[in-house]
Amino acid sequence: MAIFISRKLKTMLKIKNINTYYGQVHALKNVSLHLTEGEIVTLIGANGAGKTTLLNSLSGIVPSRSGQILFNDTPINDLYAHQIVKMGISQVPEGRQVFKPLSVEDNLELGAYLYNRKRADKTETKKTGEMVYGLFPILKERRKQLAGTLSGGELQMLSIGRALMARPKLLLLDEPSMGLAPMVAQEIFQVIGNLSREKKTTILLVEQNARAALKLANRGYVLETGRLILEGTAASLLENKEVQRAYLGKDKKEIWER
Amino acid sequence: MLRLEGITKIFGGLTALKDVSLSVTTGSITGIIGPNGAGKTTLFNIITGLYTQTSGDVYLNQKNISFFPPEVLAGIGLVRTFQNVELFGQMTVLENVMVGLHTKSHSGIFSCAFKMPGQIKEERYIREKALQWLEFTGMADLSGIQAENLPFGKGRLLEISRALAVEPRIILMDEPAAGLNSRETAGLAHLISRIRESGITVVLVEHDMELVMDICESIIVLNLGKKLTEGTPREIQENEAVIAAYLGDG
Amino acid sequence: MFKNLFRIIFTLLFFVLLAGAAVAAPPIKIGALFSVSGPASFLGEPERNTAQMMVEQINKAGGIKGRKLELIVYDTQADATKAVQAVNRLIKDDKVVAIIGPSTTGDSMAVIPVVEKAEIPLISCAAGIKITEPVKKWIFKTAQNDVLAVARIYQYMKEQKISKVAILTVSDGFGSSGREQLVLQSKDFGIEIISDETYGPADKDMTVQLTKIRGSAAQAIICWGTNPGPAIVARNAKQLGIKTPLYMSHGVSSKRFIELAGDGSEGIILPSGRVIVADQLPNADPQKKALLSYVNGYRKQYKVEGDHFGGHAWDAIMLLKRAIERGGDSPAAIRDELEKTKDFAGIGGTFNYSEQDHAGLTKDAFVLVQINQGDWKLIK
Amino acid sequence: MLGGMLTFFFLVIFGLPLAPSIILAILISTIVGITFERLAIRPLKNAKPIRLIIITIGASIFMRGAAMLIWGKDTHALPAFSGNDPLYIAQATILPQHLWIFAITILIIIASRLFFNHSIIGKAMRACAYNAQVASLVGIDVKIMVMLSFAVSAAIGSMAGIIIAPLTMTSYDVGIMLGLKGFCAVIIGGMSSGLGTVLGGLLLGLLEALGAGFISASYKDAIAFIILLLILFFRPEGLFKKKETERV
Amino acid sequence: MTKEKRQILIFLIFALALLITPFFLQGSYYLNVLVFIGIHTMLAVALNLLLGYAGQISLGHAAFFGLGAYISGILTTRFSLDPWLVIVLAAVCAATIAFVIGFPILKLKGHYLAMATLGFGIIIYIIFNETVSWTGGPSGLSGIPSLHIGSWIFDNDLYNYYLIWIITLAVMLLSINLSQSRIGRALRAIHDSEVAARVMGINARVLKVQIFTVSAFISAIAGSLYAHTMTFIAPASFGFNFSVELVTMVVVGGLGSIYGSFLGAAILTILPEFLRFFHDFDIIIYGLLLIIINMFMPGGLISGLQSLAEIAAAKMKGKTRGDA
Repeated sequence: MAIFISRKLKTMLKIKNINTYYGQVHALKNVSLHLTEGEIVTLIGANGAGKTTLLNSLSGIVPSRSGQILFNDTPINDLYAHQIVKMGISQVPEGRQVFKPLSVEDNLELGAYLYNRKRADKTETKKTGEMVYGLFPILKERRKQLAGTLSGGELQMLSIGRALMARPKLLLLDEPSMGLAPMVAQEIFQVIGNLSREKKTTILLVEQNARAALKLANRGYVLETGRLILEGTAASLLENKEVQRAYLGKDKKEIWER
Repeated sequence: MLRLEGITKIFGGLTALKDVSLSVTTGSITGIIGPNGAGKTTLFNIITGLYTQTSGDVYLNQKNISFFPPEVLAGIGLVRTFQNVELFGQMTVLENVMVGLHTKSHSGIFSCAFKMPGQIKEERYIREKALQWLEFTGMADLSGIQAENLPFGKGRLLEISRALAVEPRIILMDEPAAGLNSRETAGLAHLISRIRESGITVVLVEHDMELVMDICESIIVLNLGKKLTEGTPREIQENEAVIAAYLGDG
Repeated sequence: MFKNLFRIIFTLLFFVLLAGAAVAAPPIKIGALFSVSGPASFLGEPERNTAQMMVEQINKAGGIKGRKLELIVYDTQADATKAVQAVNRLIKDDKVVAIIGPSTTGDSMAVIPVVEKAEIPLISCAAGIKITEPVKKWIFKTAQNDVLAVARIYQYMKEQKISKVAILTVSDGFGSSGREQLVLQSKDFGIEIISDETYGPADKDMTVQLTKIRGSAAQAIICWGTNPGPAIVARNAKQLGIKTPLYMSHGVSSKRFIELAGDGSEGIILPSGRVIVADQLPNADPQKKALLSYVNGYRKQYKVEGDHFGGHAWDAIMLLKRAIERGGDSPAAIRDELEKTKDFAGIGGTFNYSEQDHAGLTKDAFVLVQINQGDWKLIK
Repeated sequence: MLGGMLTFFFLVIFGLPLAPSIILAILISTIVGITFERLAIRPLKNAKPIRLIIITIGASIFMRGAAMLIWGKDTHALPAFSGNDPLYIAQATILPQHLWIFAITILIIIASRLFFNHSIIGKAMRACAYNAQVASLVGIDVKIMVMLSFAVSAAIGSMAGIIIAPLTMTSYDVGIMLGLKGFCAVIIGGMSSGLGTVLGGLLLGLLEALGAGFISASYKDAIAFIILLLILFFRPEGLFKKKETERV
Repeated sequence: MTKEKRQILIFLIFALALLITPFFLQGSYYLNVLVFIGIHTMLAVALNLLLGYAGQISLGHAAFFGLGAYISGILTTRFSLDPWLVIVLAAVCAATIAFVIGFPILKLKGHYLAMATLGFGIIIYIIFNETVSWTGGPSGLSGIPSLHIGSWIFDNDLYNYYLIWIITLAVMLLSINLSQSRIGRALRAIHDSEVAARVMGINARVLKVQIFTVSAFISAIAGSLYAHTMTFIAPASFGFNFSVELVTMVVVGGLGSIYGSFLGAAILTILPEFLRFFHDFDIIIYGLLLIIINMFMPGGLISGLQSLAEIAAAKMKGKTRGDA
């Protein structure tokens, strides 16, 4: 039933039947999904559906108990979080968690923590830095300020910028619009769109704001209480009434427990 | 029964709640919903005295309880459960519920240490009452188990049993269905209805919309720290603003 | 793994009980309580070494009337509770006939009630005057009273026409007892204490006190303490450029002090037992023979200099030996013979015990020495 | 946090020739710090603070015991780094060692400021302290950072012990009081504020000296702890730190 | 109910065993060691109420012990007051001090609480040391009278043994009662989750101060009894090291177990006796013990013993079942 857009391109990430537990809670139940190079794929679903858990399983913070995660054909289930970053997967954690006691500049520098050994890396880092400042000019203006003094939107930009500094092949975005005023959220989405279009970054976007996310994405998955219930092209999902049901529980009797 | 007037909470420079007013009628089940980061848990923490609001007032039966600490609130019949289940892990199930009866007993250190006759009688009362509550929630057969060894779903039930033992007039539940499977959720829905039938007002923050739509009589929607709307489940499901808040206005 | 731990613990417990139940052996048992570890280990360690060396020597020479001595040493760690436990063990389990030590005044005071009740003679190696004053039937001591040391200093000062002094004492048993004596005797010698400062036993810097003293009109500074405090005082004094003559107590009369204080020790005057200047004594000195034998013996056995703390144990063992030789090995006889000790020239001085005096020394037990080019020099 | 407590573990004796022995001493205590972290702290990652405190105490007792066995119970004097003759500056006298302490302290402060504010590792350590999970998301190995922080605090602690030893002398049981007072200074100054700690230390020294002058020198330590209690009661965030409203 | 009866039985057996022990140890110095074990047990139980049940650390408990000892010592030697009266006075005094400092101190958590209690302990220690005219200073206070009932004087080990152990057993019994009452449950609830405990209506702040006060009260009684049995006290017995030793007793025995406190006190009092064989190694072993028990047996020795007993019981059961 899935419709694959870019079959010729290489599959970058493949998740097969993973199960993840938070303490005693079975948070992800047999979830499988895949990402192709250059895509924006969005993962939508109501609060508590397990979206963040999926990202945390990917980035090694809450390792999955069973199943397999292949990144460019390499299994990464058993790697530590910092090793996964090295593989080329960067996560932008939810809630704009930047290092508040450090300056904007330092935050970005830490984003490129992996590249502090070789000189060649350092020049490359400088370039990436310029790129990030290009994306978010406001960060350049504030680069000497402590991150704690930034506004909500700026924090989100910094958080994304920091993840970009690691030069990821795959960017994981966890609810970048959460708690932001609509205008600001829109700005963030615009940048994400640019990233994909201009920098060809592969993006896995977790969102609650389904409409905005689906407008941006190529494909989407819908998660409900730890299970994938739908997948398809963004356009098809936008039309699907089921999505609304997953959020607000309308007409529940028909589709209860599949 | 419970009334909030103009609650505002500012953390550092961040406004988590802005001028939220709402009221809960006696004997109802009220749901508070909203997207992540809407300020639901913050609101709960303010009502239950764990946070102090920047401005605004909280009333319980016309009485201003704005700055009451949680232990005093428990004494006047307001109790809550936690999103992450805060059990007393080192104690047995029964003992957990017995702690819930703290406000219903009065023996001091002296009479406890010397096992005064009154204390022995009271202890017997506490034990019986606690067992009654465990029967109410269907956990009586687990009473001897150490709480940290309970499966998650049972832990939730224990937390609710313990809160009921306080004999509250109003109980606030923070995501009681989180982490439960569908059968457990159905059981929970039934339990919540029974709690209401016994005359206790219920307020819950919940993400499981099935549950909320199913059992709540009235729903309050928060978004970005503000109250978006309130109404019956049907009204909420059809409200465009709510749909936009959840699905985005694109 | 826990099982093994238990096994080890219980095995050890079993051995303890066995050791406790050991049968009494024919040698004469002497108990000893020294603070071998803890804050007063500088006293307890040389005392234990000396006592062990002496018992070895005596046994090698055939013991006392053919019977060997057995020395049982327990560490009190300068803690009253441990001292009382240890003394009970000596009396009840080891069934000793006499006890030497403890090393500190506090420990001595703690064990005295137990010893008095058990009627076992005890020769304390601590200096506090409270130990033998008032006289207690079963308690003797070998360490020189600080009364005598203070008297010796004041007498010398009087001769030097010093009338205004500053005192700086440590707030432990030794220092507070010294301070009491310094204050008490000052009137007798017409000396005025114009500055009275103290420091804590673990203090590392006394410049504050010395600065206050420097501002006063004191003609001399008397510092009363045991290592390492006085060494710091000496260093601080030098560092502050204080030219006022510095006097110390007998508590520092060991080479260690000169080592610790470095250049700061030059010119310091202190009362001391004769042990540190044994070879400078005139041959006519009655103590010289004992002193040289102790100093040489100790050096041979332990490769370090013996000091007068060890000397207290030397005296105690020798006094016991004499008493046992004369009166036999029952505690009562030992006590009676000890009280009859006359003109015994030991390390700390010449002992004369009597019914009124269980300390046995006069202020002649002390000589005054000055530190000169890193060594002791006898003044008189 | 543990750095303050650790400081006094490493005030231990080392008595070989000066320059190499200092380097060796710092090296060894750093290794001891790392070993302690690996063997005792890391296995207990999620333990309650109460257990960490007790283990820390246990370790300090153990190390004191080991030091006593290895170096004996005597007090040792360390030679001053450059002579013992006081220098006269106007009316005041000062020992060369004081200058050493002064200089090395300033050096350590500058070095740690440089380290924490300008080196990538230092910044990474601060990031870990602020939010370990997010730190791991940018590729920082949190475990190594924790180990490193133990190593750094052990090294600085032993350094402090070494530079002060020529003045105070040293023995197996020295350092408890010094360590505790160090902790006082940290609390007075406010946690994790380098300059605050130094000011805290200065203030503590000043108040102690004043107290000694006006009341009695024997209550010097009591004064230090009374100040500690008062600050803990009324301003637990330290004197020089702005109150932070942290979202819980 | 059977559980309750079993507990009463265990206590009775325990008490009986202790009361007949002297008949096997007549004239032995172990009787004297047992007197100290009794005093230490009392202290460990007192600290356990605070540390094991309420989860609040105190590194200054030796101060309350010392306060009891010194108030008793000073009032009986300098003012010749009746020792029994003085014990009560001393306990009330220490409890009052605990109550007053309890409010600000117990607001603190973790390392801050540890440092504050430690600071308090050191201040009290310095006061013992420096107020020479009252306490006799570092060389101690001697001549404290023994306790007596009429003309019956508690001045030998046997009498002291019964005096101390009857009081210690009473303290243990009362503490067991307390730990199994609503107060004990509330304390453990605070330990596990202070927030949840407060939501259940437990006034955590007041309760912590109350238990701190009770703990100080018991410690001071132990101090008074120590002073009257030793008849001599010196500040060195009430310093920082002893506070740490007390914490060690509680931890080694088992947090939150009254019998564990007895076990811890017994082991730590006897330990130095046989560590003499190891000479200077005792301090190392002491430190290692603290680390190892904390790392591998967080429940302390008593829970280790319990699980051993359970295994044994299970084996027995298996056997009988096999037979049947």
